[in-house]
Amino acid sequence: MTTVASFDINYLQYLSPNGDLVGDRKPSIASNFEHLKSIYELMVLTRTFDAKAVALQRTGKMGTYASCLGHEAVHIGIGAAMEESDVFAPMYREYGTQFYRGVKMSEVLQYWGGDERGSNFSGPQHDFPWCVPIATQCMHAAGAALSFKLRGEQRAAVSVVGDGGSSKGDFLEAINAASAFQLPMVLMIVNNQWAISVPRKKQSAGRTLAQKGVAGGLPSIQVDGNDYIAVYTAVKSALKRAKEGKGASVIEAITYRLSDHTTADDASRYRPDDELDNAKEFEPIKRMRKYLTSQGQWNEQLENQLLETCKKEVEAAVQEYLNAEPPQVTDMFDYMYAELPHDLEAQRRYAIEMEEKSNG
Amino acid sequence: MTTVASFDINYLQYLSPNGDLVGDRKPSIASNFEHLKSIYELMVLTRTFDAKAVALQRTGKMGTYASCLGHEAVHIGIGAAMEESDVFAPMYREYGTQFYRGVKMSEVLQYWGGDERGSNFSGPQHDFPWCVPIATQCMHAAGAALSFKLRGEQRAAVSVVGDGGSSKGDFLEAINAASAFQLPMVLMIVNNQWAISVPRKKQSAGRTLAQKGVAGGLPSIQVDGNDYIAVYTAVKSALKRAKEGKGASVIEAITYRLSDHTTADDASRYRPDDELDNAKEFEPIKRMRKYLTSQGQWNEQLENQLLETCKKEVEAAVQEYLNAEPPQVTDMFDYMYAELPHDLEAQRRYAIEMEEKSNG
Amino acid sequence: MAKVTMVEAVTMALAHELKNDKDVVILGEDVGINGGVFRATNGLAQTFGEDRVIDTPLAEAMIAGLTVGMATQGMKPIAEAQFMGFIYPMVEQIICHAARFRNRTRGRLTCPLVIRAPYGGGIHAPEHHSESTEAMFAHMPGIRVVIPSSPSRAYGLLLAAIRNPDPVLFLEPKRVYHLNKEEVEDDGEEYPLDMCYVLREGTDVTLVSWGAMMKETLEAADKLEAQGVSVEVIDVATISPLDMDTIHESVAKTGRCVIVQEAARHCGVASEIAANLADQGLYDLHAPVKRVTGYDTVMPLFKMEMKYMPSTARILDTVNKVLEVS
Amino acid sequence: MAKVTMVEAVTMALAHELKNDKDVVILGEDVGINGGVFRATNGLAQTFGEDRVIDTPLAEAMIAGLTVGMATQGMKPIAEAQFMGFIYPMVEQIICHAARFRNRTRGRLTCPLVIRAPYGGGIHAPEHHSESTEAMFAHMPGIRVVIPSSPSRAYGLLLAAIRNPDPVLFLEPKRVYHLNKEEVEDDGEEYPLDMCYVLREGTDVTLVSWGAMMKETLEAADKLEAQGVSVEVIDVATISPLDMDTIHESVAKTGRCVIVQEAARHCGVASEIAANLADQGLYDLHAPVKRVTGYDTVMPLFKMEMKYMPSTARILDTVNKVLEVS
Ligand SMILES: Cc1ncc(C[n+]2csc(CCOP(=O)(O)OP(=O)(O)O)c2C)c(N)n1
Ligand SMILES: Cc1ncc(C[n+]2csc(CCOP(=O)(O)OP(=O)(O)O)c2C)c(N)n1
Ligand SMILES: [Mg+2]
Ligand SMILES: [Mg+2]
Repeated sequence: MTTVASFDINYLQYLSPNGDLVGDRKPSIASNFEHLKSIYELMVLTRTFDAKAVALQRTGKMGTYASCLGHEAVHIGIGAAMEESDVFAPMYREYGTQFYRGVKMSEVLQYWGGDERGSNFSGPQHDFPWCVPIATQCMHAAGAALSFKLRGEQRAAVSVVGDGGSSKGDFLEAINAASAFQLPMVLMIVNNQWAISVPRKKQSAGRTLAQKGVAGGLPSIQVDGNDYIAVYTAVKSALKRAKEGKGASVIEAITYRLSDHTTADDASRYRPDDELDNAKEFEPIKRMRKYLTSQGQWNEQLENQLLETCKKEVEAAVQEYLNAEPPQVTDMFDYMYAELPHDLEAQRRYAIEMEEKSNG
Repeated sequence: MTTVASFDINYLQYLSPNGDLVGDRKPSIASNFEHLKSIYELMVLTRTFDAKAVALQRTGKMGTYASCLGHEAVHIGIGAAMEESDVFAPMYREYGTQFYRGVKMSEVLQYWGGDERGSNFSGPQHDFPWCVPIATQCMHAAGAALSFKLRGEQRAAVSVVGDGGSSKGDFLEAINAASAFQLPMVLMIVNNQWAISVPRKKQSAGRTLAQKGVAGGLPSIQVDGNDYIAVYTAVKSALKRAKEGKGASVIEAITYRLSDHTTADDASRYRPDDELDNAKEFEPIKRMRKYLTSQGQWNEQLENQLLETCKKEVEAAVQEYLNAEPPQVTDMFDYMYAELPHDLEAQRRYAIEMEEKSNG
Repeated sequence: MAKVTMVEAVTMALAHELKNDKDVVILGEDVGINGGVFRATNGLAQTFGEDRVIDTPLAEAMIAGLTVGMATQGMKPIAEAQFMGFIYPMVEQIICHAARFRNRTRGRLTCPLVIRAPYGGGIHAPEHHSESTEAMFAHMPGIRVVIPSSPSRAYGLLLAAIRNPDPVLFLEPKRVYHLNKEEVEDDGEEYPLDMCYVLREGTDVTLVSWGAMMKETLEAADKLEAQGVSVEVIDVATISPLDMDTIHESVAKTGRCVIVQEAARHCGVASEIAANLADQGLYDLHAPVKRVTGYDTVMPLFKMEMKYMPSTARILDTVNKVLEVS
Repeated sequence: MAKVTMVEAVTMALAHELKNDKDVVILGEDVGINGGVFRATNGLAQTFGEDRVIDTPLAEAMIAGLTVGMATQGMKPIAEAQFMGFIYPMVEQIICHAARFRNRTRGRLTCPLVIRAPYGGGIHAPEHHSESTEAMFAHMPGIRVVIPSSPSRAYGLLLAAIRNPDPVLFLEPKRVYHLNKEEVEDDGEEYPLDMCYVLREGTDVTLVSWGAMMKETLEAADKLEAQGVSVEVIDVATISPLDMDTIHESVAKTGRCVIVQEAARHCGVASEIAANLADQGLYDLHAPVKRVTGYDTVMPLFKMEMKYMPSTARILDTVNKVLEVS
């Protein structure tokens, strides 16, 4: 037997759970404190937003909501590594990435509040909206990347799936497409250990999820998804590679879902308490604060100021959400097609008629 | 960066294109000449059958037919390595495997002759029939394997896809299922370099197709698919592993489609002539004959006798095919459900009525 | 005898068959320890073990394919699509394989499987959680499509679906999962898979519906009765095969028919029923056959979903039009 | 002006738009150098380059997903499903994304794409190569379904489909790919996407069909005319949206309607047409609306396929029943 191909999966971490820099090579971003502080601020804002969104659902002011608690480093790391002209294809909880890219908090609330207008969001107009059918967004990112390649544009696409989503054909076919067409894209796996109630180990007996990229011969690594510096560095270099025409990469970010799956879920039915307690030790915000503090870049006063600002910003967003004009019954028809087909006109008229009857 | 996982893809070959045994470890089957001769005979019978089937299509006596020319070693290698109680889930051209397992030549003709009865074939009753929707059969094999596992049966399932089919989600999801459930199965990739007109390199930039198994952490190797001894050895040991509860394997067999894709295809539109000429040097039957001859196990007289027998056997099968009773119009209805639903009874009656009108 | 909701009746039927038939296994996403996102498999993994109630990786094409493979080998798998909106990756396996193995192999391999999916809107759920595309599946020869609308019918029809030697798509109208409690005896009695249910007899107009829309349909019938209109109400229950006999019989009596369907109108199941009336039932009709349906638009996010779905008011509006015809 | 077959007209339209619009790209299995298994893309890769006419890996879900992704980013992709029988892995992307992006994002992202697929039976092809499941797609809001039945309509409708700012499923009845040649000018003139074509005017009965069944429908009309029956023949051409006005107008004149459909009967497009007649057209009807369709069984392998599909004899048999009614 001769060996015809060999593959390694490496693991990248810079910031230990204690907030210490580890490893021999220190990326320059680790001492760019202005940047890191602004990232820290966005992480805290995101977490403040998240708690408020859950509260809105609990008090009947919003629908089901998917919390991002614990994912702040990986989500914002992706956002910070991307350029505006790149295309982002999220699943449904990457608000951190989206805030970095200019999506407004009120728009996120509007979406989960059952209003399509939330997906007509601020931020890059070419970005994809939230995607519920698991993993299908990976193919959209691949299609976008193929467009960039065909048009000779220096742009790349980034898709995100979860540990669960990494089992679905669409993700696996996207890896294959990325390989076959040498697409400028980055396929992120945000492995938060759970797919609703199904634990990571039931998705695959593979040692890593990153190794799914080996199927297409793509460079594939694991990063500590609670370490902003590692995520940022990995995504940044994968994007550089993509835009240099060297093809796609797979990055598995290891993190943990500190919340229920969504507000419709009750994780206590299936998740051991001690697992959750343990995971909290590794969470990303604490770690970043420790690092900044140890570097003399952060203190309690700044922290308190920040919490105050975040609260206000989130409150303003909530007001914007709650005060939005209600949608119209005609909206149901008016965005289906560029031009309303004949047979829908009658239905639209009838909907208006019934609306008027019920109002008066 | 630390390395968390490493994978090698190895390549297995015993019999060189010249018919020499290569490599240091010689499997015992290489000197089991009774076995090898019977395999050689089946390879030649299969090829004789194949040529006749193409001729039947050309003369309007059968429909579109997918030739197996050049695939004899890999197909029969799979068949010989399996036990009867195992389940085989083919694509559409693995007649060699099926003949080994007891499917009759006339049944293959009947299927391609547009008659469902061909799929109610002899041979293991639990085997899957030909499967046209590419790669979907891999999931059937996985389902069968899951049944064996749940019932505690010492059986395994074998699926086959092509180089093209290895791009489809069903194959990739089957690898994942095999990993997650540790299924007793073998996923074969018969890489014959072409998927109709699409060359292997357009399916994936991966160095091998076998490495798709790495996604699930499955043992994954390449074998010389024109070398019966290599195929048999690899499949046999993968099946042993599966039945010992150690899980699934992926085997990529490298071969070449020496024919058009099917009789409906014209490969001269897209395939360079010299590629075909070159591939003929590596084909499996010549190689086996050279080996047997060099070992004093074969000669021209035996060859001529064999060709004669094969011709007769094939001719008998053709007669059986041509003389079969025609199907009935009611067959369309009578196998749809265990019990014909009420609303289909009227349709069935009408079909009979129209049939009688058109006959009389 | 316990009073149970529809979703509890589903669990009861599943438990009954898991106990009675060792070949029955359940598989899907979150069906195990969690008991399914609607708790339809609540407690089953705990009672019958994780070898009988199996959490799968997240891949619906895989779930369907495994199910088909298992069914052909003598198991009786019951797969769950977590929501009907996620059933689409299963379509290839359903239409190409589940529906065909018996016919393809002239009876050698068969597919005694069930695919369960909660379906329909009205529960304030996110995008893709409110689909009702039963017509797509009703168009596929070789697979039965069954939709209960009450706890007892859920129990009896699901038992029949599991025991049926052919594939069945079992759609559970989740909006009414908890609507009513009914006394349902766990006696293992199955209901026929090819029969409509006449829920109320009447002589002036026939209302036909299925699934969650039975709620609004029955509400409309109540209001009409209060106005002195005699309403016959039919729950189709088995969309495919369709029991047109019962519907024809009713319309022969009433001369008027309104069909209520949650799904989009174009090429829906309501169209099939109306088409049959335009053929075999034409001479019975005293008034146009009207359909009250979802609009031919995408089911909106939940702020507008109740405006999309047929309301009692829309049903009444339509029935009144039909009654005006003399 | 050249005389071309339907498949040549398809190629002509594709070439026209590849030349006129740099955002147009074709992708699919074997569409490149090989020119497609039916030669619909014959010579296009050679003329426009392999960056415009792209052979993909064998994965239909991927093809659909790439197409959606490209379309949202301003390209105008035309994907080929090699046969309609292999379109099912595309269903999730079509129904969940192609049909929804405009509505979902309130117009921010749109999906100007075309999916072409040869469809229908009667060419002696292997299993799964003879599907006609257009009704499944016609039921999906947000996607147009177009079916030409002649070279000129193939050319004009395909141009319109490509230029349309929304997704279009373009089904090509492959049985008649080579049936007739017609003079088709390559003038870039598109046809409307919401109009039926009255192919023949008459007063006694309306025959409605689409796709390859137009052949048998017109043959039946010929025979009926020879018997002195005046037949109006309508080619629906755009299944969704459906131009019922033209059909109603015709039935208002003839009072009789027979709909011919190759696909299985239950919940097919013929049912939708009949259902509309049972509503808006009821008072026009002098006789039951009859459907001549495929049976509700799986399309058999080719030995029996012509017994499955509506024949001219079956159409005549049915029309005669309708004419008998006085
Ligand atoms: C195709 C499809 N199947 C099922 C679902 C229901 N569902 C929503 S989220 C989810 C689990 C996803 O887990 P994972 O991919 O790990 O992402 P996470 O939510 O953990 O971030 C499931 C099963 C869906 N949205 N789409
Ligand atoms: C889902 C699906 N898509 C497309 C086809 C049409 N088709 C039949 S064979 C084939 C190529 C298969 O190539 P490969 O997997 O390499 O197997 P080979 O025929 O070379 O043995 C294609 C595209 C199909 N049968 N099923
Ligand atoms: Mg997860
Ligand atoms: Mg091949």
